[in-house]
Formats: sequence, structure tokens, C-alpha cells
Amino acid sequence: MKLSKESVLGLIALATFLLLAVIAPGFLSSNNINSMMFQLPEFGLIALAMMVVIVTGGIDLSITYIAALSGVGAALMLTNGYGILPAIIVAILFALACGAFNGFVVSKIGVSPILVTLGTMVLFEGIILAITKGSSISGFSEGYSLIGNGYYLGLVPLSIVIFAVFAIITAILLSKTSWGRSVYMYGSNETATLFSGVKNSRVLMKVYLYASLLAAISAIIMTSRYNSVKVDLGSSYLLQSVAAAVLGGTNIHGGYGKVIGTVYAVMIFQFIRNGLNLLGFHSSLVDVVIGAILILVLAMNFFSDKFKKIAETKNAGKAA
Amino acid sequence: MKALLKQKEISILAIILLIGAVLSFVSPVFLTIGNFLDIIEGNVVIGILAIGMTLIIITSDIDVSVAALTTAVAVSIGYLFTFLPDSWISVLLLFLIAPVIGLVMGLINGLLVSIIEIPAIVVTLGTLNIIAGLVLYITNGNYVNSTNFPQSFMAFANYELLGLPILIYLLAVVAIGTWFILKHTLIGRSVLAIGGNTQSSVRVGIDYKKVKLFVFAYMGFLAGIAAIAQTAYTKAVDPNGMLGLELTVIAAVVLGGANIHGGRGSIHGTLLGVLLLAIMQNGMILARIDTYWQNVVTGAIIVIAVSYDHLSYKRSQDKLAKIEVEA
Amino acid sequence: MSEYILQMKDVSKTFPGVKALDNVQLEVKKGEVHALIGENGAGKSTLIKILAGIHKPDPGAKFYFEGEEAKINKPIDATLKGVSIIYQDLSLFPNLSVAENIYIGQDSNKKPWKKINWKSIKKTADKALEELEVDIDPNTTVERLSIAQQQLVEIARALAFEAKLIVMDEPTSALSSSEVEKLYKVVDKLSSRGISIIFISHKLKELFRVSDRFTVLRDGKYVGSYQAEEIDEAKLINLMVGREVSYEKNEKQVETGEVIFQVKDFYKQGNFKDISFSLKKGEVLGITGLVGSGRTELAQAIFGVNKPDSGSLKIYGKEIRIRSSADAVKKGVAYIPEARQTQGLVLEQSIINNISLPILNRMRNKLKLLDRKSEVQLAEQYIKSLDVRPALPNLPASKLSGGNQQKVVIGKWLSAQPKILIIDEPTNGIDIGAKTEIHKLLRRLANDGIGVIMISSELPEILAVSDRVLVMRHGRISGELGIQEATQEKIMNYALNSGSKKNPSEALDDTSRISQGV
Amino acid sequence: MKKLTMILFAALLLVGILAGCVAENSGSSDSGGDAEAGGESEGESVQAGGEDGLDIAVVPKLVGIPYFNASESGAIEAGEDLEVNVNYTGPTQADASAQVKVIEDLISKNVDVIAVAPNDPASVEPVLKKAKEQGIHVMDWDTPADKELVDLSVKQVDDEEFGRHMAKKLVEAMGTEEGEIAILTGGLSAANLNLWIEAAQKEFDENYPGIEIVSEKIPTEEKQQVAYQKTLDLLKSYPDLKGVLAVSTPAPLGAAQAVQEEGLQDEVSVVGSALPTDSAPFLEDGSLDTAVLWDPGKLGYLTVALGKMLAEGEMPEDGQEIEGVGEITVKEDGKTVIMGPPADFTKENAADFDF
Repeated sequence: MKLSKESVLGLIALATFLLLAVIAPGFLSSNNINSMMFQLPEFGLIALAMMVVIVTGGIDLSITYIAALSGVGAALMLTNGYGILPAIIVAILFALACGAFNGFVVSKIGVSPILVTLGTMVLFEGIILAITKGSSISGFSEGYSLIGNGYYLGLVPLSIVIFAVFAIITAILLSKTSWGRSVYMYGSNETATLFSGVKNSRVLMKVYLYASLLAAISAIIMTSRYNSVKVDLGSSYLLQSVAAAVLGGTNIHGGYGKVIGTVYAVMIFQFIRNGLNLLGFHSSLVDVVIGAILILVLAMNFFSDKFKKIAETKNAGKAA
Repeated sequence: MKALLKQKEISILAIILLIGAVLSFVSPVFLTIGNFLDIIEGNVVIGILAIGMTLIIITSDIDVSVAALTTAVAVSIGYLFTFLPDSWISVLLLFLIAPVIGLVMGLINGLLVSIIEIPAIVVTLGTLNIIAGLVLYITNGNYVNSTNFPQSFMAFANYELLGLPILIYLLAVVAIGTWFILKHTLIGRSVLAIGGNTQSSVRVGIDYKKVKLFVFAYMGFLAGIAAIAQTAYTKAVDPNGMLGLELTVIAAVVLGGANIHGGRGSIHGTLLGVLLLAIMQNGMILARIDTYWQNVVTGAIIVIAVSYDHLSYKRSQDKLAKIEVEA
Repeated sequence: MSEYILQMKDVSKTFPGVKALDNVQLEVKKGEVHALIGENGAGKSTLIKILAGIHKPDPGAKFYFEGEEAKINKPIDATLKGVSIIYQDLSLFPNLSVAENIYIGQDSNKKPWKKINWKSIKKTADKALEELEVDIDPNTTVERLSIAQQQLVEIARALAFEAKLIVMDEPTSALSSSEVEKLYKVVDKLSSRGISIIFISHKLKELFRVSDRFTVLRDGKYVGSYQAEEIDEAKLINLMVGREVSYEKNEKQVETGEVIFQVKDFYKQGNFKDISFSLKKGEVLGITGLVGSGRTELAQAIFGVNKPDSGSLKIYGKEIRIRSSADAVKKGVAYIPEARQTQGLVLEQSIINNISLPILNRMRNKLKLLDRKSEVQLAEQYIKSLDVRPALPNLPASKLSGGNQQKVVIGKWLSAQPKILIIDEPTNGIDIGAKTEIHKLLRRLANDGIGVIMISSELPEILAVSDRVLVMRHGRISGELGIQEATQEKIMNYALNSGSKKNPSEALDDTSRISQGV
Repeated sequence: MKKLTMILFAALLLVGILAGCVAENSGSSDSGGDAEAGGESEGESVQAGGEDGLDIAVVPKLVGIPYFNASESGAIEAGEDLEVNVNYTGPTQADASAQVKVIEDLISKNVDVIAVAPNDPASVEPVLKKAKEQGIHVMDWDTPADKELVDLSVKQVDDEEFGRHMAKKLVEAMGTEEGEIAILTGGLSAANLNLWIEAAQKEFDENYPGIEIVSEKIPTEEKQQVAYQKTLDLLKSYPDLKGVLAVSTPAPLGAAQAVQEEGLQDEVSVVGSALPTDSAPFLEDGSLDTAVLWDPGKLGYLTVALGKMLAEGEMPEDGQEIEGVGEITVKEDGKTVIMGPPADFTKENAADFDF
């Protein structure tokens, strides 16, 4: 039986989990499992957002600043005495505005995404700085802090439930809707989709809007969890989210990528980060390990593809 | 095509002149030679790295590990200072060792991209993590300041020739050297060729894997030189000092007209891109713009520049009439 | 010394899943023009790529150059042996100058740090261009040239290489008649100098004009080599396909009805002008003309991807506006582009996903989610009715042959139930069996009431399928012919010289440009 | 294929949840008593100090910068002297969320004391609450966290005093109470830097009305090179500039470097917070007039010492003498500890320090 890329990755995740359970003291404690579940969603959502963009063959370098700006939106509402719901709505609106801007320049003007988002990354960062003067906005209500710190039914962290829901929604949107299909088709061959009557620009616009929506959800969880927001909220997730999407099997040139793969990759990152911390590794070594895994897994893919091709050629030779 | 390249560079030159005009109106210091020397000297490192990045982007790849590479070499230089005797020979030796260290790291990137065929952005993302992590782990972030530097190196760093700092000459040598390679050597033409059409290059017998290996190795080589420049400029080795610089470098290159899809890009265009970013940085303080608004302006200019460039490219493509329609 | 410049013996090549070449032989004499022919998929390109050093043959193959055995592992090995190959899709660098494009590759075996000698590059380029007697500025970049000019640059490159053996893969497909004539002269000149040429073409007439000998491949196997004198066109066709063929005439089977589609005063600067025509129910309208006469641009303008400057459309008498391809689909206009692999299909994706692509919105269930079952049903329906083989709906489109790929593209558009179907070069690169099938299919669609507009360069195809023929020339409609009055000569006359009289035999020569095909 | 994926995923989740449940039972049964008793810690620690002593976790804003490296060595030294396990760990970037994760992992490790120098006081609030619920003693050091939450707050100096002190030093160095000055800061969002700058501004406003601050505080990304370039630009655009106040440790060095190269040692005064060894070359020729700071090693030492007291149920008293540190001040609230007054490093005394 041949395993799909994603299943292999799932096995790697499982192996990492088991290995760390054995060697890292306290890895399996309820406390630790819980804190991993609290830590994973914010990064997971950003990684999913990045994956959706990468499936179209693009990249969104501004995604973490969209999240931060959206967090600023929520924080402004909360500190000005508005309720949780208006705050969430404003957070989402802020993010969608950013996404719409990216989407407009990418889909209507046609500039390549890496250039656009390189610019908007600086732009959004600037807007946050202009609003916050660089300082953090903090002190939100108890209720709001439950989003990132509370438990669902007193059992599972609410944030991981939110993440699971959005992961499933993303999976359904990508595999079960006409938009999702168009995203994959566009990522493989945008000329062919244009000649098939697909509204490329609308598909792309929705991609950037959806990515920014996920960023907003992540921002809401982060602001709630950290009870504050400032310009660098989540900025360390930027390149990591690209790494997670790619490790999860997403083709950096577009056309392929699955939610489940990205979720496995995010889990692997989480296990390693947490496990190595528990083992008392210097934090900078965590980056080294993650970088090494990224390259190793892709090198593995390369060699397994190569062997597969050799095997196929041999078979064909025999058949003839 | 020639006209097009020119047009690309003219548009960025126009933006530079426009900003320059506004700045010289706002601030009398802007148009002084001293200010310009400061701007250039302060951007020698970015300039050198951007030149290397230009070659990589021409082959339609990207390298996000440059800042980490440069830092790693700079840290090695700081370490070497404890060994090398205080003599001008040491400085020369440094120019031998540092680029080689960079070259080796660049080769690793190149091998992974060309032989193992992992997309460049992924490879360099991986090596960025690995190198930056190791540097931080080994140095624990401690920086070495000028008291530990050999006097000969300080003399080199402060040397001025005909009133120009030595680093400006270094940038000039790198720029002219790379321009020469790109314009007048076989490997340089091959870089442009594989960027223009990889399939064609295979057919005419260009070994594109070797060329890819070359551009990444050359990037590493230049990172080595940039590390010397960085050390000479800051007169300190700071393992955290170049964090995030890679995106500035890439922004400079694409502002300078290099096409992220490959095939286009020039050294003088890239230098203009570096200059534009540098003037914006410099000008913000000179123009007394509120520090909080600096990024808004910079970001907006990048977005406008890349959009404008793309639109004018599209327009010029449309103008190439396909068919002579009879009157 | 051997009389052969090149001998390739016992060449086999296995790709994952297929045996592309099976013990093929090719022998080319010095100074001869050697035609390599066979249907698409017969293995011509693979053989050439092996000669070029791009593919490695299976073990056992032997190559001899001028009688001496040699190995070709890399492209440069072939170049050093004096082999120069001009591919159909060209091997140019759009971002480099003409001169450099001509020169490039000559130094490939030199040290990478070798300094480029721009003077000798200019000189080489000037000389080669002069020899070709073409007027191209060696300093312009190639992307500013027309396709025809680019082809000439490619030929100039081969000249500059002073190759002993030049392979030309469909070299005339984009050249005008006068350019083709020039090319023949160059070919004659080269062979008189002792340079050998392998000429690959579908156009048998053209081949008889220039070739000394023929080698025929069929299904990856070697059929034989023949002197030009001992063989004729009919025999060659027979050898290529293993049977006698000609296009069946697809007569109109229903009465033409009302006008269902009207194009009025279409104009786009630099593309076309004064385009007006109409289409009746049950009719197949053929549009032909030279490459570059504006046919494809017109079709894409109707389809909404190449917006016209002015003009109007009517479907069933109702005026419509098409702003985008999506709009076109909604309003019942379908367009099947010529570039099947890059524009028609998403190759990596399955047959199902390709077929349902234009009508994803109709594939949704009550929850607005895609209904896989109806997608599969749809795909299976068209796989069956169009006889796509292999009939595996989940197979990626890239794994299908050209003919089957075209069927998938047609299936994709039939699923959208268009009122008007525009099909651009429907049988380009498809073998003869599949061609006739597609011709029948187009007729069947017309019978079912779909308005079919077929764009083709292949006159026999136009004559076999259309009920009416529009001829375009320089962006205008230069003539309209009913099928009864249409002949190849008349069509050519309109295509070349609008309205004016021309010696029919001369016009016939120009059919090299509009293929007479096989 | 799909099924397998689903099964794998389910298994993975299940393992996680089961493990969580199992561990929860065992964890909750002994965690309470464990922490109260302050005894037994889970084995395998790579930290300094005795085998079975207390586990004290010290979390800096980030690891890998000289300042926090210096406090690390002080903390480790204290661990050896006082026979406690010191776990000095933090994020690699001064990122609030990364810091929270480090603390969460420390809670998982079940340490006895967590002392944190928060990047963002508000953002560590929830996680410190969680730590307290687990029976872990919580304190802050270097930068204050939420007062309500912490059991003890260790401060190198009084922020207000420190800011005003720097302002005074600058005026002193300028030798005039009138003129233009500029303020450089490490980052716009660093809380303690902002406190110092505010205090300094207050000092200027109240006591030196002739001083004019020419621009908003200018961020330098915690990089010497950036501070250097910005200062060069400042010197050009404000030719009458008399002084630069540079807070954050790399900023004064960059500012001084610019002054040094322009040869403006006598025209422009630079005062800022920097370590004496780093400042030495600039103090030497007067490009940096005074560096104001404290001994970060001592601060680390004090943090661990107080952490141990806290875990053992003692509270520090005002004027108490802490071995290896000196006399401390405790404020009225009973839990804010001030290590001592700021130290001035000048040309004369810089060579006497080894940090």
C-alpha cells in the first residue's frame, strides 16, 4: 500500500509525539498537553491562511501584519468600552479591508503577489505604528480573555475548538466548493481557468479575503490570550507559516496543498518546539531543528519521487 | 526590450528625483555631498547583498537566507580577530577567508536548489532557520565591539581615498565586477539565458544546474564581502544586527526593475532600487516626518512603484501590435 | 570515410509507462535533405531529442558520426559533433539580443569565466543573417520580433554554428510563403555545400519539394527509408498510417435554420477591423486565413478574453455583451483554444475536474457544495459519448494522448451546453484516426442545433467540415465562400490577395502556409 | 487513502487526549502538595545548582543579548551559591507571545518560582495567573508585570528616578540648560524604555524649560547600526543639536559612534543607558559622556536570591542586606524591591567594571 504525502507526514507527527513523550519529562502531563493546545491555534490559523494563498501559486508576506492590524482593531473597540461582538466584527473588518487591498492589487492590477505583499507588509506595519504609536494596547474584559484562555465545556481549550472548526471549514471550502476547486485549478494553470470561463480575479480576491479572515481569527485568539496587542503581534509566524505549509505538502508553485497536511506540519512544529523547551534546549536550537526538518522532508520527497520514476520506467520496460 | 529596461529604470529614477526634489526643498542638508556619502556608505552592505540577489532573481529564484549568511560570516570574522596578528596582512587575509566562508554556505544552498531540486524559497527558509539558530546558539548573542578589533582593521575601516570612504570603493568594485560578469562573461550571459528561457538553455547546451549553483555560491561569496563591510561600518559584530534585512534587500532588487519571474534585472537598476529605499529612510528624518508614519510612506511607495511598473509594462505589451490591419 | 554523416542504430526509449521508440534506425547521407515523417506520437520528436542529447536512449543504441562511433550524453556533445537542432517551439531567449541568440551555445564547452567577445558575436550574427537575406536588426531583443522572424533567427543560429547536420522540426509552420521560398533556397544552398538536413514536417508536398530521402516512423517503430524518386504522397501516407485515408466529407444533414449568432462591426486596434458575419442554426462555419491574419484574436474577442474596441453581438436576435470569459459561458458561447495543453486543460488535474470546470456552479447540491457524484456522472457521460480512452475519469489529463485530450476539452465545453461553439485548430497535433472522429463530432453538434465556428489552417479540414467558409487576411474578412463553390485555390486567393485575380498554380504553392495536411 | 488519513488523524488526537486525561489525574493528585512543600522536583534538569533544591525559573525578555547574558551569569552564580536549580530561559526575540509560550512550558515543568521580565506586562497576565493557580510563586524582575499578580517585584532602579537621572546627566554634560536635544529609543513599544523617556521628558518640562526635544522619540530597532545612521541624519538635519538621550543598551553606542566620526565630541553630548565595557571606547574620547545603568549580573543574582526567599516563605525587608548584592530598598507596598540607585559609568571609572 502506498501512503500519500499527508499520511507519511501524519506518521512523522505521531512518531515525534511518541518520541517526545518518552524522552521529554512532563511532555505528557495534562498541563503540557493543555498548553500545547492553547499554543497551536494562533499559528495553525496563520499557516492555513498562508497555505490557501500558496495553493494559488502566490505568497502573502503581509499576513502577520494583517493579523496585528486586525488585533489593533479589536483592541481599540474593547478599550473604548464596546462589547466583545462589535470588537470581533471590527477585527474581521480591518482584516478584510487589508485582504481586499492585497486582492485588488494582485487580481486587478496583476502585480505578482510576493511584490505586492512585500509592500503591504511595510504599509500595514506603518499603519499600526501610526495608530498605536508603537506602544501596546492592553487590558481587555474578562469575557474576551475567555476566547483564548477558556475551556470549551470545561474540557478542551476553546481556541483549539475554534481552530478545528476553521480547519474543517477550510477543508470543505477547498475541496467541496466551486471556489475551492477553482483555487486549485487556478494554481495549476491560470490561463486554462481563464479560458474555461472562471473569473480568475474573483477567485483570487476571495483567496486574499479568506486568508485575511483566518488571520483575523488568529488575531482574536492572540489578543485574547495575551490580553494585549502591539505592532509585532505574531510577526514571528511569518516565515514559519510558509515553512509549515510547504512541509505540509503544499506545492510552492501552486496547484496542490491540503489542510490536513498543513495541520500535521503545524503539530510537528508544536511538538518539537514544546518538547525541546521541556528538554531544556536553547531556544535558538529549536529553529535549527525546524529548518533541518523542512529541508530533510523535501529532500526525502525528491528522492522518493526519483525512485518511483526509476521503478516505473523499469516496469514499462518489462511490459514492452 | 532595451527601451523597456530603460523605461523601467527611468521610472524609478523619476521617483528618486521627485523625492529628492521634495527633500531638498524641505531640508537644506539633503543635497549636500556629505549627506550623500553618508547615505551611500550606510547602504554599502545592502547594496552588495542586493547585487548578489539580482543574479538570483534573474534566474527566477530567491534567497531569504542572505542576512543570516552575512551574520554568520561576520561572527566568524569577530572570532578570527582573536587569532590574527595586528597587521595589514590580516586585513588582506580577511578578504580571502570571509568570502570563502560565505561561498561554502552559498554552495550548500545552491546544491540543495540545483541538485536536490527543492524550490529556492524553501531551501533558503530552511538554511535561514538553521544558520540564524546556530549563530545565536554559539554566540549567545554577545557582540564584539571595536576594542577587540585589531588596529589594522580599524585603520582599514576608517580609510578614506580622495575624500571617499573605503567602503564606497568596495561597493563600486563589487558592482562593476558583477556587471562585468553579467555582461561580459559566459557564465553571466548564461545567468540571463536561463532566466529568459530554461528549456532553451538546456537545448543550446547550457548546464542550468551549474548556473544555479553559481548564482547561489556567488551570493554566498558576496555575503562574505558584505560581512566585512558590515563589520567595518558598524565597528562591531552584532549577531542580531541584521535581523530581517533580507526583505529589504529583495525589495531593493525588485524596485530596481528585476523581474521576479526571471530574465530581467540589471546591476544599475538594483543600485537605483537601493538608493530609493536609502533616500526614503534618510529623508524621513530630514523631512522631519513623524517617525510613526515612516513605514506607511515606505510601504505605499513600494506598492505604487511595483503597480505602476506592472501597468506600464502591460501597456507597452499591448502596444506591440500583433497584426498589421489593412486600412 | 563514410558516406553517412549520421547513423543511429537500434534506438529504443522507454518512458514511465510507455515505450516511445522501439529499435529505430536513421541514416543520413552527407549533403542530403532527409525527411523524417510519421504521425504525431510516432516518435519523431523523441528520436530528435535523443540525437540532441536531451533524452538518453535505452542501452543498446549506437551512434556513428561520419562512420565513427560516438556517445551523446549531453546537448553539448551533439553540438560538438556538428548537430544543430531547430525545434518547432524554438529555443530562443526572449530577453537577449538577436545577435546573442544567434551566437549563444557556441561557447558552451568553454570555461565559464571566458570573456565574451561582443565583436565576434556581432560579426557572426551579421554574417548569418546576411546569408539568410533577412533584414533583422541584430541588436533588438528577440521578444520584439514576430514569430516568423524568431524562426529565422533560429535558422541563422544553425548557420552560424556551421553545423554539419541541421535538424528542422516543422520549420515552415509559421513562415509566410516568400519566407518559405527563401528557406528552401537556403536549404538548397546548404545541401550543395555538403551540409545535411533532417526535415520534419507534416506537409508532404513541402517535403517532396526539398527532400532527397524519407524515413518513416509509425508508433515508435521504424517502417523504412525511401528515395524520393521511388515513392509518392499516397504511398507515404499509407506507410505512415498503415492504411489509405482521406477526410470524409461531412455533409450537412439538417436544413440550415434561422440566424442564431451575429457579429457586427468588430474592431480592435492592431487585431482586426470591420468584422461582420452571421451563423445559422445547423451550420458549421469555417474560418481560415494565414497564420497572423487575426482569426484567433477575433475568436478570443468574441469570447471576452481579448476585449474589442467596438462592435456588437447578437444571439438568437438578442443583443448581448460579453465582458469576460465567465460572461461568455453564461451567455452560451464556448471557445476551445488552439493551445490545448497550456490554455485548454489543467494538465495536472483529473479528467473529471477538467470537464466540470466551466460549470462548477451547476454541480452544486442544495448546500451549495460540489456534488462529486454528479461530477463523476457528467465526466463518465462525456468519456462515453466522446469515446475518451482510457476511460478513467480520475486520470490526470496529462496522461492522455493529444486526441483524447482534445476530446476532454470538447467534453468540457459540451457540458456547459453552449449555443455557440468556437473551436480553434480542432485537430492540431492529433493523429488521423482521431481527426476524423472530431470532424464527425463537430457535424453532430451542428445537427443538434449548436452553432459551430471552426477555425483552421488546414484547408482539407475546412473543406471537409464547413458549410460556409470565411477567409481572413490582415485582420479583415477578405472573402466568403459557400461550400459548393469553395476550392483550395479560391480560398488561397482570398487569403493572399483579397479579391484580386492570381494565378491559381502560384496560389497553390502558397498552401505551404495553409496546410494541405495529411 | 483518505480513510487512512482520517484514521491517522483520529489516532493522533486520541493519543493526545488520552495522554492528557491520564496525566491530568496523576498531575492533579500530586501537584498541589508538591508545590506547597517546595520539595521534590522532576529529575533531569540541565540547570545550575544542587540536585534536589528548589527550581527557580528566570525568564528574560529575550536571550542572546549582552544585557541579559550578564544577568544570566549572575543568576547562575546565585544558583550555585544558594544551592537552588536555576533555569534561565527565554525567547530568541523580544516577542510577547513567544515569551508566554516559554512560561507555559515552565509551568509544565512544574518549577517552584517563575521570575519574568515581561516584554509586555499585559500579555503575561493570563499565563501568570495560570502559574499561580498551579501553586507556582510568581515574581517579576527588570520590568514590572501586573502588580496584583506578582508576589514580588524586583527592580534594578526606580523608573521615575532613572529617567529623571538620565535627563539631569544630559543637561550636566551639555553644560547648558538651553538647546535642542533628540531622544533615541530601542523600540517604540518597549514599556520600560517608554517609562524612562516619559520620566525624562517630565524632568525636562519641569526643571529645564529651555530644553527643546526636536522630534518624536526615534526607534532604532535595538541595533547599534541603526542608531548610528539615525544619529548621523539627526546631526545633519538639526545642526544646532546639543544633546542626544539614548535609551536601550545599543542605542547610546550607535549615537556615540556617529558623534565620534563627525568629530562633534565637544558640541554634542550623549547620555544613555549602556554597559560600561561596551561604552569604554566611546567614553574614552568623550563621544559618550555618561552611561547610566546598573549591574545586570547583580540583578540576576538578586532575583534568584529573592526567589528562594519567596519559595521558603520569607519576604524581604527594607534595608535588608543581601549577600553579593548589597542593601535593598523595599517600597511601601511590601513587595516592590529596588536594588539600588543607578550607577554612572564615566571615562574615569568604566575600566573598573567587568560587565
